[in-house]
Amino acid sequence: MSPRDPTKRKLVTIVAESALEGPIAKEIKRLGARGYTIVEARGEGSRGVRQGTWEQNSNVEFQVVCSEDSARAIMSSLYDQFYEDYAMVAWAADVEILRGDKF
Amino acid sequence: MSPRDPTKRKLVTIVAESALEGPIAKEIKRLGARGYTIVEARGEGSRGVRQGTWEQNSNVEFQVVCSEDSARAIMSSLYDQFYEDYAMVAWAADVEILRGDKF
Amino acid sequence: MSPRDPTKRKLVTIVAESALEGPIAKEIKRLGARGYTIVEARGEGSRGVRQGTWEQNSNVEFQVVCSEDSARAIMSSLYDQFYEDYAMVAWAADVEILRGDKF
Amino acid sequence: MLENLLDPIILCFALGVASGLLKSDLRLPEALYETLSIYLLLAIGLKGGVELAKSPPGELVVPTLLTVALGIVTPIVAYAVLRRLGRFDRADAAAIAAHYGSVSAVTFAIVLSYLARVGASFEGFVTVLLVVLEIPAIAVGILIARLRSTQGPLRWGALLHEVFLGKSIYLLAGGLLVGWLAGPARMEGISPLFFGLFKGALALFLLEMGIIASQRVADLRRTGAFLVGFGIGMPLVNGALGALAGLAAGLSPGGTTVLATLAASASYIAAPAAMRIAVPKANPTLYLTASLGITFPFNVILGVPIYHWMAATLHRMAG
Amino acid sequence: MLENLLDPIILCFALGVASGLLKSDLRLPEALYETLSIYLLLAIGLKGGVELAKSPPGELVVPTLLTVALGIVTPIVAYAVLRRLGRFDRADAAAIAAHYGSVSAVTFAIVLSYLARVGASFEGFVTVLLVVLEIPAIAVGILIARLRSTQGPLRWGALLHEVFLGKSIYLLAGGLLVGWLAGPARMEGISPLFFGLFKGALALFLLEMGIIASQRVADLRRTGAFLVGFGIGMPLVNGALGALAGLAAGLSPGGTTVLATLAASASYIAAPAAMRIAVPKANPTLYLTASLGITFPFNVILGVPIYHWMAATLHRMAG
Amino acid sequence: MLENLLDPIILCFALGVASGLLKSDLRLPEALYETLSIYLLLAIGLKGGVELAKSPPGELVVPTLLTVALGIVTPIVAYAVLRRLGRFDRADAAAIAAHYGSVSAVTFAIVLSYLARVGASFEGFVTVLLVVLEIPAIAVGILIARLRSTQGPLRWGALLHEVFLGKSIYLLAGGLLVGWLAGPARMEGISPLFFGLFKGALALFLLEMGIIASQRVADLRRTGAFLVGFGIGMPLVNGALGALAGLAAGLSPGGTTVLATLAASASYIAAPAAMRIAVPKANPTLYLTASLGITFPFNVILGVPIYHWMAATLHRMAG
Ligand SMILES: Nc1ncnc2c1ncn2[C@@H]1O[C@H](COP(=O)(O)O)[C@@H](O)[C@H]1O
Ligand SMILES: Nc1ncnc2c1ncn2[C@@H]1O[C@H](COP(=O)(O)O)[C@@H](O)[C@H]1O
Ligand SMILES: Nc1ncnc2c1ncn2[C@@H]1O[C@H](COP(=O)(O)O)[C@@H](O)[C@H]1O
Ligand code: NA
Ligand code: NA
Ligand code: NA
Repeated sequence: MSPRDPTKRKLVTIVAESALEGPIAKEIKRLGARGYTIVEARGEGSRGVRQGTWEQNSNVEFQVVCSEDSARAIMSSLYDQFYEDYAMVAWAADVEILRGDKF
Repeated sequence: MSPRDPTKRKLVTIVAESALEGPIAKEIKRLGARGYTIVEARGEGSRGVRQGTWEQNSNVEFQVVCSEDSARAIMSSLYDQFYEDYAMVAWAADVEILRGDKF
Repeated sequence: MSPRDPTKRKLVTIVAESALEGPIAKEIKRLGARGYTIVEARGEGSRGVRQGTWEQNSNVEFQVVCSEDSARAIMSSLYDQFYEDYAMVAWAADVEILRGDKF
Repeated sequence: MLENLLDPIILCFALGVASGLLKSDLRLPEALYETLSIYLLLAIGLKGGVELAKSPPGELVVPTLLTVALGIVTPIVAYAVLRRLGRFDRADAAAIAAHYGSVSAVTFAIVLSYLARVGASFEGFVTVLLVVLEIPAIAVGILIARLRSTQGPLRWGALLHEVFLGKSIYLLAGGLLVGWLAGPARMEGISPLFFGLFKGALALFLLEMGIIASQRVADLRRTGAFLVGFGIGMPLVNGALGALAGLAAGLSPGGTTVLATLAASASYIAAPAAMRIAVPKANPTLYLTASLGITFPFNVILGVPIYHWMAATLHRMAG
Repeated sequence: MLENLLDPIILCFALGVASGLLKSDLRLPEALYETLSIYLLLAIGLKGGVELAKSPPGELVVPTLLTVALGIVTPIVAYAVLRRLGRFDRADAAAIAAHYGSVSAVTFAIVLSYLARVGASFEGFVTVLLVVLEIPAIAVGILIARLRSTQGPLRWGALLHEVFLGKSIYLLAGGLLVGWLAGPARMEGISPLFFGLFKGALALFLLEMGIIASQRVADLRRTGAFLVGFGIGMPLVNGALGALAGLAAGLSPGGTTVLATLAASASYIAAPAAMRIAVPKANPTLYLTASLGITFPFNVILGVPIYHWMAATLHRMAG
Repeated sequence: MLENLLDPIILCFALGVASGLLKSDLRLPEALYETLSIYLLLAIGLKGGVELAKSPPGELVVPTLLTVALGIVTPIVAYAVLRRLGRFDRADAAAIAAHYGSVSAVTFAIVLSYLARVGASFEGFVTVLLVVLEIPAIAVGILIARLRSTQGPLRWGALLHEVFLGKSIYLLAGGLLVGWLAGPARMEGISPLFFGLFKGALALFLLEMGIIASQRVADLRRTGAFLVGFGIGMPLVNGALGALAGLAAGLSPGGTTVLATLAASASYIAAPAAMRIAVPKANPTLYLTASLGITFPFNVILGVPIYHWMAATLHRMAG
């Protein structure tokens, strides 16, 4: 397959409280993703409003493009480790990339 | 259905001028979404460049994972109320989640 | 078609080092997109960790809703121009919009 | 005049404008803009509160009433001009009028620093007039825009909230209260930050405002020649009305200059925030371009000395 | 008391609380919060280092040992109270206890400025006590939470790293070292920023803390009456223990007041960061509401004068 | 030397480096980094402008010409060394050479504060030399990289724009102009912010630069031993060339020290920004690691006293 053919991957998006930034990054890489992108976020969910005014109420959003297997592994591992005790949500979507070997 | 089976939901993304942050958040929750995530944004569109240098030219981006019905309702309600007078765009995509009862 | 029928478009997401912000914005518009949204980002990838602590290690994330043709053109043009020399990744996804004439 | 142009605060504004026009890649972080505007509003309030503590409260009554009157009259005049001569629609005219009836706290800071430089004294309670003049015009503008409007009932509660609890009035009035309660002696510990650095912070803020104003210049072509004329003519008219009100209120020449400048200044923090929500049909490009792209630079560079001259002349004529 | 309430620093805190409760749209950028907290921690450290350079090291031994003892005893007392009387589960009780055993650097800054205002002197090495008291309670809290826990082995390395290299301790201890190495003369160039502006920056930070604290007030109903009582009673008990320790350590009345306030204060930077990772089952709403929503305002407004009175009374009784 | 190490500015840099190496969770917000760099560049310019106003313009001619010559010669020397001895490819060698030919404004600020500490005077116009030396090396680096390159025509317009209107030169040159136009008396109002706080802000910025530099240390293994040697040897050579140029230009020993330090310093704001766009094939890890990870710390800790010694020795030799 030429490197320029569009290839299918998964995009996993995780929104979590900032305290989890380190552990999530480590877990993502352990489970086979080659990279991730982080943006600062705030929001609201089942654990109330998180206004992003100081370190204890701000979120980070991870975006990870990876294989379907990694996506599945990342979602369930994060779910198992953090979902019960921390503010966190995650979702996955289908995406196309140009360079299959990159992700 | 086990809570760990992947479930289909919609992800609605709304980019709008910062002044709409309060009204949009209220509307999203009124129409059935259980949460939302906000990130600071800037950009360009039909109403010109919005550089994000001060309060009058910065945007916010909302991401809302919700049911298909809520997604439809949120998109058309925001469209009806704000599209004509404000800098705003919105789009929707399919996503999978692990915990169906959460969204 | 009524302006309220959902219409299919592509969402192209590009994460690149901040130095490329100007060139990417220009290219996006040249290739037919009517707008874009930018958020500040950091992350990790094949070129190492980019912590976002100063101008030389911060990223920007572009989100562009556009036609399938534009999406294809944007992805390959950016790929050709920047991929080899710069920290950059891109992916595309299907989205629905309400106002077809807007994008 | 040249003296005014060589003030480093004004030069920093020019540096910002040039940066924008030359498309320099200088970009101030939004957090710095927000921090500076919070700092300046709070510092203006605190300083005003300390001065207020020294004024007998009775002296405030007449100037305050006349300032409220100014805040009602000037937006009505502006609205009439914009509708009749400018042919703007109701929403645009009302929103622009609200901006010109309201005030700019930064222009206020600049007239105070101007008066300090030329050695003119003024009443300690002028900051109260700043706060008082900020509000009524916004309410008048909204009322005009909503009269016979089809937009559904006006939610006054939400609006009063928006105006009184907007960051601008909240910080000015809150600072005023804190400064007044604490009084001069207790403020000493915090004065190096809030008073000592004030002019420097103003210079930095004007650098930023210059960049923002320059981005508006590109819109001038679209908004048309009338708005340019309005952006210079209206402050002159309002400045004259303010100078008359100051004279009538028994203010000193310095205090009269301050009131004239307040009347002449156009809001760019409180009014845009309120108008965007209360008068959505009004086009922000129009009011921001007029207020920030034309009137603000005009006032800062030429207007303040003119209002000082107006005040001095009126006082001389009045004997 | 009234004198304390009229300090502009306290008034700014009130302004922040009011802003939150009235839902004003005043929002300070997160970058400003972070910058101010980094600045304050570093400045406290630097100032302490300069003072430390003047103290003979021997004088430090006894106060330091007694401070460590305080840092072990107070969280154990707090834990017992929370479990027995408050019926909190182990994780919540341990995490809250860690907060009350540890310290708040901002409360420390406020007691120093209070003592300066009332003209009471204190030992130059008190900042060392601040740093020393910050850590043990966090370790004790974690130990208690993990005893007989099913959570798997505790990774002590990671935890010690988290605590000692957390921003709060790193900046305080680092500043202490820099100030001590450089000494008073070499610090002069940087003192306008780090010392001259300190009180003003504290006022601005308290405006922000007021907004954040007010957001916690909404949680009070959910967290219950016991926590309110605990948030006021515990600092009084800890303050008394701290005052006794100060007396026993041979500190001056001023130094005793500082140690009492340190013991009475509850952490909201180092402890929440460490607890969130080390005791995930503990609910942050509980410890943040108690520490920031109740104890911090109580200490800042009423507590400091009370601890000063405790210290003075003990010293008088001890002759 | 020890005296230099105990300067709190240098100690703050060490604190930042240690924070990075120990993986402390101290993180300064990017907005603070940007604000400090804008503030420092503008303040350096303003200060230089005020001093410039006191110098007779004629005195500037020879030093300016020799500084331009330095800006052309030093990158060519550096390029030759990197190609011949270092075996770097054309793009990398040219980009690194541009960094070493250009200057670091922070290193400039540090040499001025060093000279003030040791009581050596220098010419008022040295800031002009800083601005003059920043540009030519960048142009030379780009020219070398593009000679016989297959990359298509060089868009000079865009490049000149990038260099002259980059934030670094724009703020330095703009500040110089503002300070010069306003003159000492009118600057007084803004001097508490721009001059009074300067050293403290520099300390805070160096804390941040320490963190950033420490992140580069990890790259040292990958970039190799040659680059470490280059990062120490090249500034010594350039410092000697700068000292000779200063002597030839008739500068005082203090002014000669400044020019030597400028020549020895490597850019990390203007050059990386320009190189990333103009020489995309050059690997940023190489030039950032050399400039920030090696040369900056070397200059700040050891280099400045060495250049001072070079200048003094040359002046003594020259009689
Ligand atoms: N339905 C949702 N859509 C998008 N983001 C969400 C949603 N629910 C929660 N979030 C984000 O995830 C964070 C944690 O969620 P929670 O644990 O439900 O409080 C929130 O602060 C939001 O930023
Ligand atoms: N095609 C697009 N793709 C992504 N974002 C867009 C697009 N068009 C507009 N936006 C965003 O939406 C904001 C408002 O758009 P507009 O109302 O078209 O000016 C812009 O400032 C952009 O941030
Ligand atoms: N697999 C990935 N998923 C999401 N973002 C990525 C991924 N790989 C790289 N990135 C982002 O793209 C930037 C440049 O990537 P790279 O060129 O691979 O170093 C990184 O700093 C990340 O922000
Ligand atoms: Na006005
Ligand atoms: Na305590
Ligand atoms: Na150089």
